[in-house]
Amino acid sequence: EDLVVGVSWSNFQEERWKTDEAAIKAALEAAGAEYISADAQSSSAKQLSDIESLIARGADALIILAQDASAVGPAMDAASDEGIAVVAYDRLIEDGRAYYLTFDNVEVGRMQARAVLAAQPTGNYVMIKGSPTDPNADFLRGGQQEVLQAAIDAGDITIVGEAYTDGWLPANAQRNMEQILTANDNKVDAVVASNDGTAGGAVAALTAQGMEGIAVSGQDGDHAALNRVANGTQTVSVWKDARELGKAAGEIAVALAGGTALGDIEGTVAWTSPAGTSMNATFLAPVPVTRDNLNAVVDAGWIEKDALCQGVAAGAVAVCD
Amino acid sequence: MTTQPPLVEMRNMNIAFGGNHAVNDVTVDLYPGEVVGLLGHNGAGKSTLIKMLSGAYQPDSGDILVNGEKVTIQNPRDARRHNIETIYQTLALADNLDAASNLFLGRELTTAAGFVDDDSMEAEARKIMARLNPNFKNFSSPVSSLSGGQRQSVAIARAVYFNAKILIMDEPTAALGPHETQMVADLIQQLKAEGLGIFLIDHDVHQVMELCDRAAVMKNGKLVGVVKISEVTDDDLLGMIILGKHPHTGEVMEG
Amino acid sequence: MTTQPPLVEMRNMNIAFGGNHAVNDVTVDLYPGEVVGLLGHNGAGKSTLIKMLSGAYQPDSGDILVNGEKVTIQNPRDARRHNIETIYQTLALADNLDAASNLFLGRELTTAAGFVDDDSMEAEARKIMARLNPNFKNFSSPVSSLSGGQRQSVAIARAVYFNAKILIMDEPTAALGPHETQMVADLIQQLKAEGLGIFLIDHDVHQVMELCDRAAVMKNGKLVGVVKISEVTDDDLLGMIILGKHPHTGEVMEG
Amino acid sequence: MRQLKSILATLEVDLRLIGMIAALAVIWGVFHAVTGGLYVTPRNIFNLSVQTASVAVMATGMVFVIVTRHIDLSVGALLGFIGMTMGMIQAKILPEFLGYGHPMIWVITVFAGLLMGAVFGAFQGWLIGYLTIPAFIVTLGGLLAWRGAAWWVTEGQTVAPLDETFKVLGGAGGTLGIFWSWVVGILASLAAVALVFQSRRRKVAHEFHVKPLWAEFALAGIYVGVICSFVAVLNAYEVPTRRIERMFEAKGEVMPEGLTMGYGLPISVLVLLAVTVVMTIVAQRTRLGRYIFATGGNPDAAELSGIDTKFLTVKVFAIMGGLVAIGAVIASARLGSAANDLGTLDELRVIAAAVIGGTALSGGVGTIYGAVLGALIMQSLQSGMAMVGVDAPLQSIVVGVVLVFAVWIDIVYRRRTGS
Amino acid sequence: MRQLKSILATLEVDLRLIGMIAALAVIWGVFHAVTGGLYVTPRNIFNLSVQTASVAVMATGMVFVIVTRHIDLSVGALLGFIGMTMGMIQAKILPEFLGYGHPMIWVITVFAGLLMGAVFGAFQGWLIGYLTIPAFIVTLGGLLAWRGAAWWVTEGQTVAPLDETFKVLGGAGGTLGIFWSWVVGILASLAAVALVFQSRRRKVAHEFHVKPLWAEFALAGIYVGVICSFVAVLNAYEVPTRRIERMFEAKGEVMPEGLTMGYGLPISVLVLLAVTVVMTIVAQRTRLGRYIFATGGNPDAAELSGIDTKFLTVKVFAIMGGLVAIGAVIASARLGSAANDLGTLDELRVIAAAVIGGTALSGGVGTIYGAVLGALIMQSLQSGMAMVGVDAPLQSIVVGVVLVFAVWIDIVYRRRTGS
Ligand SMILES: Nc1ncnc2c1ncn2[C@@H]1O[C@H](COP(=O)(O)OP(=O)(O)OP(=O)(O)O)[C@@H](O)[C@H]1O
Ligand SMILES: Nc1ncnc2c1ncn2[C@@H]1O[C@H](COP(=O)(O)OP(=O)(O)OP(=O)(O)O)[C@@H](O)[C@H]1O
Ligand SMILES: O[C@@H]1[C@@H](O)[C@H](O)OC[C@H]1O
Ligand SMILES: [Mg+2]
Ligand SMILES: [Mg+2]
Repeated sequence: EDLVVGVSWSNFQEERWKTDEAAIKAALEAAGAEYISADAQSSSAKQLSDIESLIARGADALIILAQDASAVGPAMDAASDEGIAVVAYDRLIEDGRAYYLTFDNVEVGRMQARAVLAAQPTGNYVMIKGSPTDPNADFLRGGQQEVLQAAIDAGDITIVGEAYTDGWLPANAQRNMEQILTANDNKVDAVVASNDGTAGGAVAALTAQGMEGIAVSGQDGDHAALNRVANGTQTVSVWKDARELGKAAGEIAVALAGGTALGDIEGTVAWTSPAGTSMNATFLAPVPVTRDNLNAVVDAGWIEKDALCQGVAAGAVAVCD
Repeated sequence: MTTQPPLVEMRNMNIAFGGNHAVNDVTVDLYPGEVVGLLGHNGAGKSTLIKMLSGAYQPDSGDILVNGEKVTIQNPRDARRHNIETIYQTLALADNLDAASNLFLGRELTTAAGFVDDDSMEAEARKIMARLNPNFKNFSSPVSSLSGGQRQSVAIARAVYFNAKILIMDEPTAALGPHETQMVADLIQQLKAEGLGIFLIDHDVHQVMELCDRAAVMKNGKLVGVVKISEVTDDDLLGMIILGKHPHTGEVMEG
Repeated sequence: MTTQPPLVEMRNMNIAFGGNHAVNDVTVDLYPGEVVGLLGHNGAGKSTLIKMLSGAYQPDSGDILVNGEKVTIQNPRDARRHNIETIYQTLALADNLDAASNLFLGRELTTAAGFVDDDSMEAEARKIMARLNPNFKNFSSPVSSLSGGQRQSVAIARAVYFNAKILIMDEPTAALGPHETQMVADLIQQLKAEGLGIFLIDHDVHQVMELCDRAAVMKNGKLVGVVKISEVTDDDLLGMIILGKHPHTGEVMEG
Repeated sequence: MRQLKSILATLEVDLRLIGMIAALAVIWGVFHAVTGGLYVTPRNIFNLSVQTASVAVMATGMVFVIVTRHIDLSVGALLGFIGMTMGMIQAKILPEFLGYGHPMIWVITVFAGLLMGAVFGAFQGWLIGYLTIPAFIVTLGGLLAWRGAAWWVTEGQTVAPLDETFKVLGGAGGTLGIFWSWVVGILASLAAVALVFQSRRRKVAHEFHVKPLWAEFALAGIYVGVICSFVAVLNAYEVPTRRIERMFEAKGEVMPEGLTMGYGLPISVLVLLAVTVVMTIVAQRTRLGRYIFATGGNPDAAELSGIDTKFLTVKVFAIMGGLVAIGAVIASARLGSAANDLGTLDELRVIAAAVIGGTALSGGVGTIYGAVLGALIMQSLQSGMAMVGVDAPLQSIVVGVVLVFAVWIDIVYRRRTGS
Repeated sequence: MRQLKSILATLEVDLRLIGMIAALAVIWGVFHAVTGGLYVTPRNIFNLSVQTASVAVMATGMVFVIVTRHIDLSVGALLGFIGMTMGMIQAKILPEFLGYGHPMIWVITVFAGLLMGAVFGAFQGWLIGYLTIPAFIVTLGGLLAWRGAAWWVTEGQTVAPLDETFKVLGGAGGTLGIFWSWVVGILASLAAVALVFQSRRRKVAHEFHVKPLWAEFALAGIYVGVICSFVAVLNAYEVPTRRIERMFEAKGEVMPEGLTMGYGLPISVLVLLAVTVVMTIVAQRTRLGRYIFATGGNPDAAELSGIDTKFLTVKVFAIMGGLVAIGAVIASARLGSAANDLGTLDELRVIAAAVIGGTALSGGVGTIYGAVLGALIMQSLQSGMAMVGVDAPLQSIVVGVVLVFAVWIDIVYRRRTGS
């Protein structure tokens, strides 16, 4: 009783983490556990310090959103020295002692590509990737490639531009998109952007050319992005319901802190990472949100109808009427 | 002279830097139309004394009276408000600006629209400098590229141009050539005739004998004495500076 | 004197800054045991001339000969290698260091282990300063907090302490008190007796008459002439400085 | 070469300016070649000018900050905070009272942004000037605090969409069109010519040296030429047909067959140009500017000359803050949304632009146009690299190396020409 | 208060030092209270000292850089690049030749890192000193280029695990244990006492003023006290039982019942202390250090005094580079892996540490111990905020505000005591 669960965030910049946090807090509250947290501000070194201080504050279990899959190793050691269970939250930790809970990022990439390909089966594609320092960026890109490969081989689609986005910053995505459009004289038919922030930048660049409305992907279900989906300027936002993930994380952390073995958590699957680490894991299914199933996010209470439908022409989207 | 109050009176001025009592209970005064020489060995405290009057330093204790009234001078702006102008030993020029900009710094001439009028300032500067330093021509270079004496001329020009009532000159001719020095001496005579009071710090005893009405001599922060120039000789002054010996009482200051 | 080659010879030196021909075809020389005065109005080019010898400036053209041999002086280190020491008009002190550190800058005394020996340097500095400025006591403050004259004393001390053969003194006594000035004058006599050659820039014609063997006078970058002090009067020198009039030929330089 | 030098000397143009323009020309030339002729095109010049605007506006203020021997590390974070707050004001707060799309929304928003910028800047300036805390520390604290505060405004949520009129301030969405662009261009040309000859008249009145009349005409000609070419280039960039179609659609009309339109001068660029002109006047023709440079040249001398250097510091940082607000308007309007990471690393870009433009970190030296050109050089490098399509990490290596190289070329060039 | 002041005056201790220690004490005290007694504990002091090491090591070098009126923005990126390269060397390259776990691996790796650091640093110094490109531009270019290069080493992949012996250099994994910690502590105490009295002897020999003998004893006592308490505190932090168990397991033995062990001095902290001592000696007791300060005080005067200020710049940046390499060793060893974002934003932390520690950006002024204390203050703030557990973005606001406040307190304090 009086369990303490420490959460180490890698950063707090993207919109989604606030939701994750609320969900974790709620789950812990329900279980009567205390929530403590720290923000590493995108630094793996600070994350290590943060985890040390969470342990010093008496955490019985840790939930870690890893800045770097490998760099939390010493933190894992410290945690296991003290007998503290660790949940690898959303991002991988290469260590069998951790419990991996995530939406499958490669799958997210696949979903993004699938939705774009469905909307635009032929033509010139632009790939707006994530931050070169975030391993997720390459997972996503890998998933996207899997789906597109056949169409590329068949000559249906051509990748005419590809760029990493420093720090996932929308402004950088916008500039890259502008330059790619210029270089291709606007002969672009679809954009596979790796998250909603970069999608926002890409759409701004497209709008300047009167090209808004071509297929664009994203992820995270950012409110601004869902509004774009409703307005038809973005095709898909792969929605990782952070509340589900957060809730599960809170519950699993409490269970582990209570002495449950990793493998005994309900719904656990055995999984082997690309680097060969075998882990106990739970994967939640992401939901690709397009114009057709926007009701899902409203029904789930993820977004207010007003916010979703701002500026949407009457009759365009079912949920908005 | 003695019926009207002095233009400036500094009473029992004290300032110390760390353990160094740089000015130790010094009292001097200055009347309109008078030049008072401040003399003393290097490090005697002359510059420090006048910097308390010009607003550069805050005294630890002591009173400053202007026209018989006690004033507080917290910064150089306060001093300017009392029409006190200073030529600092270090010149205090903005090295990156040209001569005209330095000359008018803080009091720029402006056009009707309120913009600074560089052309008029340069024209004025040319006139003024002609009276101080006839060889001076570098009006468009920053003063950092001027020679030592040229810089000093600029510093002098900016202090005398603005209708000061009280003028403080800290070794104004140290870097000047013989001709330029003579021109400054003439200028001092003229300003004196116009009724300004002038504190003149100078190591050249000849010059002091020629230009000053009275001389105050300091040694190691203390005042050796104030004497009328008409009542002393060159050697009296040297004795005061070097030995701290008062020419009238014959007392020798110690420390 | 004339049989041996001069200690230094500067031949047809030229340097211009932008359009300003600061030193224009000037030739001077200096023999061992001799003091050559460099005179001229403010901005005449005196400091610029000697800075080419001390390595601070690179001439546009002209040759420098030391002991009859042509040398290239690219920087102050080269000058030091030829035993040329300089007291700059701007003093060139590291304001944040104390007097002793400045005195020994570039030539620190070290302990057996190779570490700088501040205690020994301070002890030496105390000895040297006692001979230049008896009132000087601020050995632990940075030189930025010294008075103008005290700073000048430090600059003098560092140039004369290191067995120079050629000494360049750019207005060394400008900020010094009468006593301190006398001590430097004595020092110059002594160094001269030891066989050093000294270039002395000074605006005080009396002092030049007293200390120098010859005087070179510049005007607007050009050499008016070089004269033996024994063959001219104070007024001759002033005529050269102000009017550019050569006392022997009577020619007046123009420009 | 010699002849060129003497012509330049007669024209009395700033050699530093020529050096920077030369560096820019080389960069543009190389990218033009590498991209197969895509770089120096109306479209890309339009892009470049829009991409540069926000950083360039702030760089002009950073010149003052650096000239007075300070630094401002907080500009990027402050931009983020003000951007977020303006986003909230226009998208959440004002519509509640005025209704969506009310024409006053953008005015109130921009005014609120400017006020915040000036006040926060002034506050930082007060800490620096009056409490004498080093600017580096104060603005590092600001960098941390404003970035945190930007998150708090919406708890991290991106604010979108922004007010339609507000978005016009951001770039491609708001341009003057061909006619008004020419009007601006011609007015600017007339002003330039008037200035050249008015200055000559004043010099003649004071009997100062003036350049030969042909030189004045040549100069005036160059100014007019540059202004008009710039306008012509931006006018030559045609609005994509799809966009025109949409515009007609929005009005419920059908686009006439074969209609073409030129973009013309983007409003954000017009703002940048206005800021450049005003800041140049402040720097060169006002007491404030004079005091800024004097203080930078020798703070003690400035204080002894009766300049209130403490208050001056407050003013300088207030100006910087106001320009950050303008930068925030342009940046968020351009993106069409406000995210809390807006402006990340802009402090480095802004300082770099000023330094590339010849502002010395030791104070006292710097020009406004230099900073604007510096920003353009940085942006040209980054956009060029993005266009060539090399990977981001390699891009950053190349940008780093070329940056150093460009500044070195400039230094060598100036040493050669002796300026 | 008066009495305290006069005692301090007699002890002739640096008031600046006292001010910073006071600021630190206040920060620690507040956090200790707010965290309910968790802050000033052996465990947290151990953590703090380990967390500070990498930045503090680099901050000592930044003092030299800033004192000579330069700046180094590239330290974080260079740390990333060297860290990645050392990661590759020890994890991929050397094992191929020597086999995994070879005892020479860490030696060769560290040596290669130091060499790279010094060479790259020297190269940047050459660009600054000889080509006279401003340090800001050169190291901004470095920031971009090294960060890009760090990515390229492995195309962004994190290198892990690192060599086991190498990891010992990083902190908790490698400590001296109780016995050796005491040995180091006692040796250091003896050295301190010896220094105090040797210095006294020298002054007496020159007939200089010396403090009263009681003051010397008091000083020596304080030094010994500080050193021994620090060792005692670190020894009091006990290794968790499970960790000891595992150590025995690794050797195939069983842990004796009830065994406890103290951590003692971490090797990374030992390295930091050694760097601090050496850099202090360089600053105060060598010609190089003297020339660095002289050049910072007045670059022209230094050059005229025959100091080769160009070459000096190269040396200063080479030292900085070497220290970055040491920082990279500590940082990557502590993380047990090398990621290409290693050192991100460290340039700001390192510069801030130096500036908080009293190094003036205008050059000529700064102390090594100040920079180390500055790093400790920054880290104490960050760790403390993390421990108090306020919301992440609020943390950054508080850190920003407290940072400014702490420096202001220090300024006021020094003004009051007149130093
Ligand atoms: N800002 C300061 N900080 C510390 N000490 C100072 C400061 N200003 C002056 N002093 C000290 O005060 C004393 C008097 O200096 P001051 O400059 O007044 O001398 P002075 O009489 O003008 O000498 P000089 O003839 O050389 O100009 C000197 O010992 C000097 O070191
Ligand atoms: N670094 C420089 N840049 C530009 N002009 C310079 C520079 N140094 C000197 N000058 C110019 O060269 C001329 C000669 O200056 P110099 O300092 O040699 O004069 P000086 O004879 O020493 O005068 P003073 O007696 O005033 O010291 C002056 O007009 C000066 O403005
Ligand atoms: O959800 C995304 C996360 O997976 C990635 O790592 O960082 C960016 C986010 O948008
Ligand atoms: Mg003085
Ligand atoms: Mg001179």
